[in-house]
Amino acid sequence: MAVVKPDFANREGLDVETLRAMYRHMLRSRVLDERMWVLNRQGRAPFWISAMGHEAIQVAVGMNMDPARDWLAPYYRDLALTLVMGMTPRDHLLSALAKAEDPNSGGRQMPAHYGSRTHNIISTGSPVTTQFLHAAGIALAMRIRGEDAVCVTAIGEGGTSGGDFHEALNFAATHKLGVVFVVENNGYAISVPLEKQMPTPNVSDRAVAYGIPGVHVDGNDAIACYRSARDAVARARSGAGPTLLEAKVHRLTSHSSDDDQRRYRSAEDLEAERKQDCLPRFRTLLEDLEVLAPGDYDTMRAELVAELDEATAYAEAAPDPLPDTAMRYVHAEDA
Amino acid sequence: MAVVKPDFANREGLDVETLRAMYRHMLRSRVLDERMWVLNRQGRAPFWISAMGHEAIQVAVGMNMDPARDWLAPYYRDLALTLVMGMTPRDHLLSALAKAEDPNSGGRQMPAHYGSRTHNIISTGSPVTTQFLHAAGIALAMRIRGEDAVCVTAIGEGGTSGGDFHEALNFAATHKLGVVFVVENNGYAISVPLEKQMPTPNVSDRAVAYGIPGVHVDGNDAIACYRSARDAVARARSGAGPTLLEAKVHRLTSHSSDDDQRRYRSAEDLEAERKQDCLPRFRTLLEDLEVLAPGDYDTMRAELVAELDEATAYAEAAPDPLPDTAMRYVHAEDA
Amino acid sequence: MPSKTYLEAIREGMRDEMRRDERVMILGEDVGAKGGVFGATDGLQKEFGEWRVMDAPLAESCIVGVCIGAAMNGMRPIAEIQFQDFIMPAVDQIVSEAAKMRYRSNNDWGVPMVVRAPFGGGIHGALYHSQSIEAMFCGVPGLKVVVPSTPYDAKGLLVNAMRDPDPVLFFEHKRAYRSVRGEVPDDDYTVPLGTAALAREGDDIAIFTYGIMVHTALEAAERLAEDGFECEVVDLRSLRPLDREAIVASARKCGKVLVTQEANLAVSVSSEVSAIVAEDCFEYLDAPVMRIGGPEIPAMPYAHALESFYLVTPDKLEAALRKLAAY
Amino acid sequence: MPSKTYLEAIREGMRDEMRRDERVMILGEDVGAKGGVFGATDGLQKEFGEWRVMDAPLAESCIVGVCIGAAMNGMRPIAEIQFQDFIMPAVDQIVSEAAKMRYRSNNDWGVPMVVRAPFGGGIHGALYHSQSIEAMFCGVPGLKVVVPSTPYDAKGLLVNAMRDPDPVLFFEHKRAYRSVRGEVPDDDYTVPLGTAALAREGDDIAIFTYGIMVHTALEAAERLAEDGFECEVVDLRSLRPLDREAIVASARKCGKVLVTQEANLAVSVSSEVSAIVAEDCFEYLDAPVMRIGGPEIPAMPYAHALESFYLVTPDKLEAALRKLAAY
Ligand SMILES: Cc1ncc(C[n+]2csc(CCOP(=O)(O)OP(=O)(O)O)c2C)c(N)n1
Ligand SMILES: Cc1ncc(C[n+]2csc(CCOP(=O)(O)OP(=O)(O)O)c2C)c(N)n1
Ligand SMILES: [Mg+2]
Ligand SMILES: [Mg+2]
Repeated sequence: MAVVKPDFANREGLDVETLRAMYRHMLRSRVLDERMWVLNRQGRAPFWISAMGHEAIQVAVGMNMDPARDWLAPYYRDLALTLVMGMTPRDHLLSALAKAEDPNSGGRQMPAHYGSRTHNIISTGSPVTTQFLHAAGIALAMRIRGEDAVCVTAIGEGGTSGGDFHEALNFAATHKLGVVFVVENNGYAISVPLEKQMPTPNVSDRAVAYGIPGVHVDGNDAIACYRSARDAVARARSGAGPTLLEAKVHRLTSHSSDDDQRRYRSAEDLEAERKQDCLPRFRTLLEDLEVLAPGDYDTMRAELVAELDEATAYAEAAPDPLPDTAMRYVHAEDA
Repeated sequence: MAVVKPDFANREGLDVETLRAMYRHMLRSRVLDERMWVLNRQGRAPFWISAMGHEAIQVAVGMNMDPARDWLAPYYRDLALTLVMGMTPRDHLLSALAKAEDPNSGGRQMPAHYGSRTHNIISTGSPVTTQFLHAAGIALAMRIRGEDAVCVTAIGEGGTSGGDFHEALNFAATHKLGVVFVVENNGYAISVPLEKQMPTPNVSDRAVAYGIPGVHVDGNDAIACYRSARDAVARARSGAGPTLLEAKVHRLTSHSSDDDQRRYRSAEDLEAERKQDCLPRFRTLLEDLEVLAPGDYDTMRAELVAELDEATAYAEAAPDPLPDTAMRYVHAEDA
Repeated sequence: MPSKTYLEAIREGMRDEMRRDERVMILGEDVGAKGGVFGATDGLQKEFGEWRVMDAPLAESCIVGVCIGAAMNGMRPIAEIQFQDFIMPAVDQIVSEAAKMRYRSNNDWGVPMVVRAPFGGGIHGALYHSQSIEAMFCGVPGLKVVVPSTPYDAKGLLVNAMRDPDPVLFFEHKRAYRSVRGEVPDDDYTVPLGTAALAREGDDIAIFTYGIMVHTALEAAERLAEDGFECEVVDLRSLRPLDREAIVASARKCGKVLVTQEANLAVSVSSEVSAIVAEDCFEYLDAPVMRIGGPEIPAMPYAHALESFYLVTPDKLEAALRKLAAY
Repeated sequence: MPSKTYLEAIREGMRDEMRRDERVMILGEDVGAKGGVFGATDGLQKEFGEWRVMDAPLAESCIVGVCIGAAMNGMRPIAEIQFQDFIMPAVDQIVSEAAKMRYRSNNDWGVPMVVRAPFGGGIHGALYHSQSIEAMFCGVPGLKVVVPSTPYDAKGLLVNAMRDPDPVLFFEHKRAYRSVRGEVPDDDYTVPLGTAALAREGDDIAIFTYGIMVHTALEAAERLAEDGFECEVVDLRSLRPLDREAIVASARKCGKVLVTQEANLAVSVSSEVSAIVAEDCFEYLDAPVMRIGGPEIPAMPYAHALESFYLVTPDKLEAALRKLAAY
């Protein structure tokens, strides 16, 4: 197997295993994501909302977390991040097909509304921004108990316009809580472009308001993402407080399967963004670095597709929820 | 009558009339405020919430506004500001005594909940921070109609923790609306000190988040207040957009007549702040500058007290609201 | 009269009023180039420009709060909330500010603003794109709450809402947008706020309902008519204020009452209608007042089987009506 | 048993549970050095430190949202909202998040959190320090809503609320804080959520009410007793879920029903109680269900004459009861 060129390895502190794992996580998310769109077009999954274009930052953040003690308060684009935390394609296919066994919500929520107690991933609803305050509360509990754990939360730049964004950063910074606030800035809130959402180009500029580090990074550059995620998580773990970490990403699909972005974006724009896709770019880098040998990609993809086929078959065969289970779990039932 | 020393006049662009008017406005607010406390202690006014210590910034801002076209979305400490805009001690005494004729609310709201359509002062409720969004909306209407008017809004530093603060600044800055966001930072939200509210000492630092000027000024220095208010209002009027203007002030009283700040603040602190009171400081300056001649102060105060006595007598004689008028004006009645 | 969808009627109502009244403007997420997620504002930004049809940041308190300020300064804003489920962050601005502005200022100030939002389920929208949370506002003095069931009413009520000097919440059933058609005059007309409408006359059982459930109720009523039971279907239309007179008149006439809605029942519009009937029709009633609505679960789930479980269908209504008829 | 005020009982409930359970913490404005604006948390920060009794920034969504997160990560937080009127900015966190967390996660997650807030008027608090807006939450599945009327219940219900695995809204009538006294055991006891209590037995008229109005109702009932009419006074205590069984039992027993509350009536707890009675007691009723509550105005004004106009007094209740008795 290849070794990372020493200058690169030394500079970035990344070994072959880590680099391959990163790429594998990204690719695993991508092939799953592609499958979801296929199922959607086939009419088998009524809804999908994609992570395509956001994978690098998500994987970078996830790989710097310790799934055993760290927590995640994700948003609906965090497919790759949930996979790094330990969820599986099968989990999400069960959700896409709204099966009883779906660990996210038992088929109650739309797909891409992630959650798993086993993996310290809190349940995500649809209202945006609320999770930022939950993350502060999760980190507060860690702080009260004196744990060196970290809570990561993520959001689109659109969600940062909501009041809870401010309230969460203010609270977490005031008490130096161990939160990493990740903003996946793809320049659009559905159809509303950045310049109609906010007056400055960088969400990370707002860190000044809270006296915390604000970092923005090219979300198509997996290595840069990894570096900044590592710093932010380390800072949170050390007790120094939160970081506002913004990745400039592209939304390589329409907002969701209900949207058609060609209505409000030019073909050139979309084409230009597609060319900057973080996956091929990272693959090229790893091939240049000889971390991926010729043929590695095909093998890796084939493995992932095989896993996916199995998961799809499993999910399709799984039973639907029974109608009257709709009445369950409004409150705890063992009380 | 005295003239302002030329170096001062030139530097600050302030003439005698302006300086005297400033001081008179401040004093008028202060004597009214003192009267309110007397009425409260006498059991004649069940509630009061004071502007003492906040007068300089309020008067500075108000004097730079044009009451004929500019608008105000105040908060409950803006007694002096409402007086500069044209409201009178009588108006507020009618409110303190909850009289039918009270132009603020007809005795419906607590005292210090200001409002007057005649003076472009929108009605203030108790929930803090909401007015920041109203100010943005008022300025949006001005912008749509192409008016060169300005909307000023004010808040305590406590209120800046709420989500509406962020949403308002973000919206106003995005659209370069003509708003001046004034923060009267007295270091306390009732009993909660600044360091438990926010991670940085200056609210004005948050301007960076919105790409607008953020200014903080010594709220006990009337001249500095005037200067920064002038700039902020001019900027708003020019179409360049909002300013975040923070004045560091002292709350020279308990939060309200229902509070006793000796429970949570040291006597030394309170004493130290009292010594920096903006009124005596400004009076000393004006006497040094010979803008106030010996005796001027006494005359001015006597005039203001006479006005106040008349207003008090008027308000006390005014009729209470009739019980069943409580049913009126839930909706417009002439529809 | 030309036939139009519920959605077209709403769009036309806004467009026509914006042509007539320069003060009308729209602020909401995706209302511009995209024309709204349901297309309600399609084409309006093109016609009226970016200042009168403004894409808002993703912040509902901002949308409503800014509209309140604009309304106080001479505009007639429409705040579009993308889904009724997402109105929650704006509750403070709606309930504490808009609803109380006139009252607290003793008539000095008013907030002539319309808040539009699509609600209701049956479209696989799951927990947060299917709710019917109107009850939350129907108990709030200072607000008017309107839910049209037909394209005619949708346009006529919306135009009136835009002309109202006070805040009006205008809730549109999203399943009706494209599925409900009806005749809508091209020209200016209004439908009065605060009044119910008789969707069907009958004298055996009075059904009170609103929104798309009016159509469900009509369908169930037809089934009973086959067996000679004539249901009166009252389309409440205005949920605040309720048209007490119309409710009492139909309840007294029929002597039997079914109140139905898509929302869960506890402390809801159905409760109030029931309470009104209990207060004012005691001597006329031949059976207990019956209510049929959503179950007491947080919201409508995504999985088809669960969503169906939630919804009030013509079958469920028919069964309830037959029970009442037999009482 | 020692006699304590309603306020003391609440404070003691929190203190005792904090001693027993390290996970219990309080987050709210001014709860620290000041001990809360009403003194409910007086002394608690001193005993439990700044991390377990935390002064919050002035941001209610933050208070509740942070408590939700802390609850999901093993704490048992109490969110104190300074006045119920100021709960509005937290409605999204309460209704969209806390109330739906268990359901949406299919029982994977829960939010064991108590939200405490003082409500009600008669203390010259004017429009925004006097409201009774509990109805807004009583229709929301996933929430429990509790309003104690006695010191005994206040402590017993609060302790139970803190031990509940799901979110509980705990509303305290601020006029009761110092004016209502009663016996409160020093030791650990609980009062079950979800149950009503019989505050007075009778069989002529059933009065359903809650909070401080229980005392008003008792006073009116005594006046009627002088003339031989025995009112049953049912203290609802739990507004969600309502104790349907207890309501139906008392209504059937008495045959005449008065529902009363301080809040305005439309789409409120009174509506639901009335609807329950109309549904389940039809054959037992001897008179229309009567409701007495606040008028349909945005809130209680400040001026004494206007505030008095708003409030439901023993006199108003007595008059209504006499009407019912004579029916
Ligand atoms: C409070 C709230 N309002 C509106 C919506 C509807 N909505 C869902 S996603 C979205 C856009 C989000 O944009 P952004 O935060 O930038 O995330 P992205 O989808 O671009 O990753 C909107 C408006 C919502 N989910 N929640
Ligand atoms: C939304 C809301 N929450 C709580 C309150 C209660 N309250 C009134 S004033 C106040 C403190 C305000 O502090 P700050 O904004 O700093 O203004 P200051 O009184 O110091 O001038 C609080 C907590 C309120 N009015 N509104
Ligand atoms: Mg985006
Ligand atoms: Mg302050």
